[in-house]
Amino acid sequence: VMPVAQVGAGSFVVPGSEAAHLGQCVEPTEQMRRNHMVFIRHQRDDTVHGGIRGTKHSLAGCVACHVAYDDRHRPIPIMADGQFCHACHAYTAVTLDCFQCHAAVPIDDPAALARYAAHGDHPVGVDGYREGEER
Amino acid sequence: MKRIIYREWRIEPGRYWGLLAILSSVVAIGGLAALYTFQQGHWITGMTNSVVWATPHVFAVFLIIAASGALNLATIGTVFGKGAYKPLGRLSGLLAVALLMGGLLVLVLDLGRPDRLIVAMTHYNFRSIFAWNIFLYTGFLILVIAYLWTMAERKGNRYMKPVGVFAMFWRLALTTGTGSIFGFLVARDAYETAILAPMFVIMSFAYGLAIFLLVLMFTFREEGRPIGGTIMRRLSSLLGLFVAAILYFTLVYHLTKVYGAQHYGLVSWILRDGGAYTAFFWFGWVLVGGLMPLGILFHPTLAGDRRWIAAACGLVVTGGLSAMVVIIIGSQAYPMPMFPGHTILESGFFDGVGGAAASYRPAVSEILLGVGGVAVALLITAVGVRVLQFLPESLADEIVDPHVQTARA
Amino acid sequence: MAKADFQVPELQPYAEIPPLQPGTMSHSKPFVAKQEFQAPLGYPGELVDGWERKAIDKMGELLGKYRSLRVYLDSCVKCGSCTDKCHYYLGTKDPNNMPVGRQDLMRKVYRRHFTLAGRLFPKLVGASDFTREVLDEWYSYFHQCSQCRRCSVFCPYGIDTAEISMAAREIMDSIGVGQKYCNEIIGKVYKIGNNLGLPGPALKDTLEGLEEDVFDDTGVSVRYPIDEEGAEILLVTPSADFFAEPHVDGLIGYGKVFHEAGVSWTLSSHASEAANFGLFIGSYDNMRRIAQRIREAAIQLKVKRIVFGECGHAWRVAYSFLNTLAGPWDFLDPRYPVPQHICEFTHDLIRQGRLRFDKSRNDDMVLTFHDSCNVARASRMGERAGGQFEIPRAIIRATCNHFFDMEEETIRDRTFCCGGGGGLLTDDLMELRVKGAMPRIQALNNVIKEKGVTHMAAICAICKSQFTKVLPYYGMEMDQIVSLHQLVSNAIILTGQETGDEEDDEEAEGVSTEAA
Amino acid sequence: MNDRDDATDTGRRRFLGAATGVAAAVLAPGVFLYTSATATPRSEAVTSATRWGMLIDTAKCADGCSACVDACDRENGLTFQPQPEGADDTRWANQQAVWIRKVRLQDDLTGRITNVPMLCQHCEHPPCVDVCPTGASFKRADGVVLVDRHTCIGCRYCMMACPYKARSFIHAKVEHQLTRAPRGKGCVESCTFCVHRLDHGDISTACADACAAEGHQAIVFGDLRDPDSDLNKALRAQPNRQIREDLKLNTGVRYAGI
Amino acid sequence: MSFLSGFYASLFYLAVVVLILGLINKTIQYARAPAPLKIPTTPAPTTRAGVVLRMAREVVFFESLFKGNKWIWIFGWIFHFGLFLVTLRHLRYFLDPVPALIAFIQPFGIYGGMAMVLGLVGLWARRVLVDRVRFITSASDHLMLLLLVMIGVSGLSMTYVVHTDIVALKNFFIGLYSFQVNPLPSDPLLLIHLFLVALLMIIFPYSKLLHAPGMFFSPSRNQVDNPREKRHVAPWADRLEQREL
Ligand code: HEC
Ligand code: HEC
Ligand code: HEC
Ligand code: HEM
Ligand code: HEM
Ligand code: SF4
Ligand code: SF4
Ligand code: SF4
Ligand code: SF4
Ligand code: SF4
Ligand code: SF4
Repeated sequence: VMPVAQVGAGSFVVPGSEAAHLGQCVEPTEQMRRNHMVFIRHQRDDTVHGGIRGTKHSLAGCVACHVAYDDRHRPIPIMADGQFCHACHAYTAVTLDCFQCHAAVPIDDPAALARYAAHGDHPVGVDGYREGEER
Repeated sequence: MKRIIYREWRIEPGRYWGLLAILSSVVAIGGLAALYTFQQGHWITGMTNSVVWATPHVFAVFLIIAASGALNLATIGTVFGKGAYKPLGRLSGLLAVALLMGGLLVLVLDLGRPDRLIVAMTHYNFRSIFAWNIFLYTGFLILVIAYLWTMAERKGNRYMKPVGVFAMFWRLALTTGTGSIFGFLVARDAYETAILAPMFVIMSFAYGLAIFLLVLMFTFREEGRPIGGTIMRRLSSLLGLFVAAILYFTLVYHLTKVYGAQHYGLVSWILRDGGAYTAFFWFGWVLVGGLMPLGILFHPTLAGDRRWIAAACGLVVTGGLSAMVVIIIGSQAYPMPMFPGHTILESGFFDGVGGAAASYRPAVSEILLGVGGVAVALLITAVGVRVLQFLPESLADEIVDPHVQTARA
Repeated sequence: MAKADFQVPELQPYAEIPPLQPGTMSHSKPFVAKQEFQAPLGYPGELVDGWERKAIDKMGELLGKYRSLRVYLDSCVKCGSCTDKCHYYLGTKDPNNMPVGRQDLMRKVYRRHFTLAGRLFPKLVGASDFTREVLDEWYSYFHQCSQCRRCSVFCPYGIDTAEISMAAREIMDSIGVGQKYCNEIIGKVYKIGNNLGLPGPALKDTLEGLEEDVFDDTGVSVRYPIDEEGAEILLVTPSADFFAEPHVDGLIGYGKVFHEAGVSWTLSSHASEAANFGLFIGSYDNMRRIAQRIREAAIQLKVKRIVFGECGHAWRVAYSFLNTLAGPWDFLDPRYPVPQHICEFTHDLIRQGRLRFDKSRNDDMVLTFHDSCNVARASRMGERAGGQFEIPRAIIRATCNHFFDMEEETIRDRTFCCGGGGGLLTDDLMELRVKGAMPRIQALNNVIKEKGVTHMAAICAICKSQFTKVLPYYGMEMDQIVSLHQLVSNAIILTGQETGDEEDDEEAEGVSTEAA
Repeated sequence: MNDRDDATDTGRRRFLGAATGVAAAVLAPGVFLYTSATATPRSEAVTSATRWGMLIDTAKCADGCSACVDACDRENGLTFQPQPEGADDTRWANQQAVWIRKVRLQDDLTGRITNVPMLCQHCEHPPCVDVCPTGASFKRADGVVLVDRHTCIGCRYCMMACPYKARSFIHAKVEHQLTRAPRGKGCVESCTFCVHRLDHGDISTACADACAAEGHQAIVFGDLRDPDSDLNKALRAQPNRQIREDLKLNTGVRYAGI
Repeated sequence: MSFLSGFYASLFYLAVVVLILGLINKTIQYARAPAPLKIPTTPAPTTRAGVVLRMAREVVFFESLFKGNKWIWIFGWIFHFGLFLVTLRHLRYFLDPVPALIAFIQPFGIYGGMAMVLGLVGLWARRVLVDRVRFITSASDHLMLLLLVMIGVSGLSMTYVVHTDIVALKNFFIGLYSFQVNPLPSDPLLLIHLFLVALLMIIFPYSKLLHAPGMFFSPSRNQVDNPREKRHVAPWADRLEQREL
């Protein structure tokens, strides 16, 4: 249950995420609150059909910036309980199926990878990811 | 002209609700099966990347073409002005709607993402036969409902003929369209042929009529309404005619495959080497769905016995499902002709190594879903005849045939 | 064809919903009751001073007494479902005869005086004061409702216009504007015991005459007793049954059935009337007073069961209200429902195979059946819902070879009223009665044309009287309406009666299996 | 909700466990290329000025090699789909997604053996696109045939229509995804010509790179419209054909040596 | 607290009080008025359970209306069913946490909204086109339809055209439970929507919308058809009897 009084603009941004250090989302926060689904849907069609990979409204971009990290700098899936997307979406009962397909952590996002590399405790890449799996 | 009186189906509440309860539970079980598949994914079914349409599609396609065929009787009555068939028009329309709904529901619930139904309704690719079929189906529903309205509402009576003619063409387009779903699949030997469309049309006549007759006889018997011998004879010989036509088309189909397209492989596979599919063809499609009903319907004594007629209808339905199994599943199981003149030794993707057919075994959930669709159709019919006036009060000879004297002789 | 100084509607092969013609029936009013007819019922003899206030007060009182009135006046959403359901609207095209139009005559006054919206914004919600014009409208149109409840079948909230016209009549009575026909008749019941004012000795005479006729006819002496103390069954039947055609043929039939059943029965001169006109004027008190007479007769004659003869609204009051108005009936035989309908009685015997019929005796008729509205929509027969439709039909099928129903939309609970119910069976409303009968007669006409029907059976004294009078306006014969028990009477084979031929036995066998 | 989080958690643990000791150097090549200074993500829509295509020289395709298949699996995360508990092994094998496969053929007359890697042929007139009811199957202006999995309803009509059996239906839940290749249950998918690479300016595919890395060089990828591309050079150099040429689909993938 | 938030907060407090007190008042009035006689429209169920079933069919399927007029039924039913779905969807603004069932049903509410408006338009058309219905229609009937259409259209515009800040909105309403006025997003559509809704709540107990509770009290529908078996006497009628004895 949400502590009612505290919920102002920007208050869903999770501490520890990149966003937490920044003052502005890709659009004004008021706009993002109302229209983020429009932006990403628009971006989606541009990307899938036109091959445009501008990152401004990309879902991968959202994840990369808004994802939170645990104490070992490991990303916490953005749709996990209480995390950025989930917090609002549970509050407003909007189910998202995006993360059935999309990575909820920035696994192979280059910027994120670079950052993990800097911390030295990152899983490093796709090959590492694959090993534990069996076909 | 004497008017035909229609009355709501008024069997005892106990029996009626019992019937509804049975149908609803079958529907519910089918629904649960669909939910389970949706939640788990299709791995729990027998379907694979080689056999992608299977048992649910057998039921769905069968129901859809039967729907179109069920409307046949209404058309004969209004468009061709055969008075004797007029009283059957309303039930014929209702069944058409009900069967179509049942079939579509199965089709939709078998989608990988049934939750995106709205996408299907808002995004159309007009080059796709399938998308056209969505229009054909919804159009069909609307048309038949309009048609029913013209039959039931006196203000609409005068539009009955034009709407009926339109509905008839639409219906033919619908079956042709359904047939073309397969007919345009150049990829597969079994399908790519123009004869599939007319064959589907004639099949639809037979299956629709068989189901119609079963429903008619059941509802009339339960409530003690009379069906005269004349109409019974006409309908059953009509059924016989359609069944014979199916057999004829089956023959032509295989001949075109052999002579026209030179697909010896496919033909000999279905006729001889196809294992279960060969059995479905000879035993189900030809014997049970063709020769046996023909034997009954043109038999000098059996043809007069209602129980035998009902049995013949049942056989036609069974045969129809078998035909669908052969057409839909069999043709996918048979390997794709990717490399003519070569034998596949190995493949990372079941390409028919050594010419082997893909295997498929239906899962219970698929069958439950299909049967659920049938139950939906029957449920709609049962509710329809109860709340609205679909069934003529009597089909006794003197009512149906205007030349016979009225009751008060 | 009977002469009329108004236009008799033309019968159509199909039912049409006519376009509105406002005001076509505003002139129709029954005679107003004078002092002499008002007083015995406890109503003022003429319009009282300050009637507007008094009427509103009365309305308030009724709103507190009848949940139906309160809920119905609030709930209507003007959906229009009922608008084409009233036979008076269909026959007269007057929008005030649409059920909701009729209700609105009262609703506008209700809204003005009893709702916030009506007090604040009368125009907006169509509210109005109770003016002289409104009172005139009330008198006119609340006497164009036969209280048949057809509208309530189709209303999503079951709003029953009959309840509203009853309340309106009660309000009007209370301010001295009563209707002569009903109030005079109620007065007669109080004074003499029945609507027609037939005194006891006259009844006795008639019944003796009947016994002779039946004996002449059949060679069996069937009894038609009256005021016999200690009989098992008290038969309460509408007084028309004592002499008028075709009613009396029904009474003959009841007697034959009782005879065959071997039970003792009696009529009562104190309660020689089944009909209860208190219902029509919406007066609980008067209805109760009339009903009490039956209790008194039952106690006095020491009977064990009460059976009602063929009458529609009488059966409504008997079935639905008698227990409330004159109960409890703990002194009667608890094995039987109180009261029973004669059809239930006959049907039970048929089911048990205790009656034998020669159906061919009714072969000169092809029958259809008119479901009387009060039986169809306000009461029941037998144990199961809908028995009121099945039981009479079962009796007809058991006694006749040729039977066809009219169109489905015009029978069973959707039946059309004969046009004469609800206290309108008076000659001063002839135009209304003829026009209001149109839908029913139209449906009848269609089965006549298509199925060769010759006669229509009914189980209501008002229907029978109304049709006898009205059929000729439509070019039909008055004797095309028959009593249901007339058919029973024709076909029944009395024990000891000379039978015509050997087939009879076989026929009777067939019948009992069919009815079972 | 909980199930899913648990699953994700275990996934992450495995992911971390496998990580230790692996150096940054083994990062998949494509990943690095994204960020390389020359390649910028595309900011304008693709046009028909290019048409991507491929030549596969079956003569060079080695027996026993599966590098291209493995590379594709890895590039697109096809391995992140664990076999559901209780699934029948053989059937599951046929229910799993395969974007590229090797088919070993024997000529009925000569007995010659050929290895044919099969993938989506990126047809110019793709039957899969024609039949798709929602338009989810589509051909990009640059000739890449894709499934827009946001509008795919999983009807599988495209699979019925594809003459090359190039498509797979996702029969079960996908446990993990890569950011560059989202995929999930209930949709149909097939080879994308590694479109994420193309859009980031990296003109390569994982399979071609892998084949080259193995030293076989059986796969050449490139622009069919560019007369100077390696692809066109290779096409000119060698007789080549399309599989099922009779259907006149004008495939983007050509084969030499069959 | 901004003026706007304060105004809407007071408006909704008022509306809720009027709605609830008004409905309680009416319900008591209906419940206390006795039904002295048995007047179910027959054929009627002979048992209590049967009556519950009959009522359920009336409420869920509008059975009588179906018998009466198919067009009104179709539009009326579409409207009410749409309204029902919309109501379920709207619960997400007022409940925290949102029950799983509501979360599941919630997306269908959008289609419910469209259905609702469609149904209303159909109903309105008949008020204009059918002479009988035009005759019985008063200004208030039109206004009621107008009100509901406007609520629906403003809502749909928020869903499709100009989105609003749902989180802040929900905060506003949740805050009202504990008498705390949180800022309400000041999008014009939302303000219109909410104002009209408050108006609807206020007139509900004073208008024909009483058909909703009225339906359950209608004696011709809710009575058991058993007068012969069970004596039914209203208190005031009973007093009449006592007086006589
Ligand atoms: C550059 C980093 C960055 C990226 C990329 C980004 N955001 Fe943000 N986002 C922010 C910051 C910073 C805030 C907080 C602004 C504030 O405090 O008002 C924010 C706020 C938001 C909010 C409002 C949260 C609240 O509590 O009111 C939403 C919704 C949101 N972002 C969604 C998205 C979506 C969807 C995307 C992908 C299209 C996205 N963001 C991409 C940085 C980012
Ligand atoms: C069934 C799988 C699936 C689902 C569910 C899904 N997507 Fe996608 N999405 C994809 C695929 C596949 C791509 C294409 C990626 C590529 O081509 O690189 C994609 C690409 C995108 C892109 C462009 C790439 C990026 O990162 O910006 C956006 C934006 C996007 N999806 C948004 C969404 C949103 C929002 C939802 C949920 C409402 C969603 N997707 C649900 C499969 C899916
Ligand atoms: C400030 C709260 C908030 C945050 C944070 C947030 N959302 Fe939303 N989102 C909403 C609301 C509210 C809606 C629904 C609006 C409605 O019901 O019309 C929504 C709707 C959506 C939709 C459309 C869903 C549909 O089915 O129509 C998508 C897609 C979406 N959000 C994606 C995201 C993603 C991805 C993130 C995380 C990166 C995110 N949102 C974070 C509040 C939020
Ligand atoms: C138990 C719940 C309810 C039932 C059973 C019910 C039933 C009905 C029925 C049968 C009608 C007549 C048919 C029609 O015109 O549509 C009707 C009309 C109407 N109902 Fe309801 N209703 C219910 C609740 C509501 C509620 C909660 C509202 C308002 C928010 C509402 C608003 C209306 C309106 C405005 C009309 C009149 C339509 C017109 O003017 O044409 N109803 N209702
Ligand atoms: C206090 C009560 C209400 C609040 C706070 C409220 C709020 C909202 C909001 C925020 C939306 C936009 C939904 C979105 O953008 O996804 C909406 C839509 C809508 N509202 Fe309301 N509303 C209320 C009452 C009502 C009522 C009583 C009705 C009907 C009579 C109604 C009918 C609609 C409709 C039809 C829609 C569009 C469909 C939808 O998105 O659900 N609302 N409402
Ligand atoms: S009760 Fe009968 S007469 Fe009276 S308004 Fe209703 S339908 Fe008409
Ligand atoms: S059917 Fe009922 S609610 Fe509709 S207008 Fe008539 S009385 Fe009013
Ligand atoms: S990587 Fe090259 S050689 Fe190896 S299988 Fe693939 S195409 Fe053949
Ligand atoms: S190979 Fe198959 S999937 Fe690929 S484009 Fe051609 S038809 Fe479509
Ligand atoms: S499965 Fe998806 S991509 Fe294939 S035809 Fe159906 S909707 Fe189109
Ligand atoms: S081009 Fe990319 S997606 Fe296609 S098969 Fe090769 S690696 Fe897989």
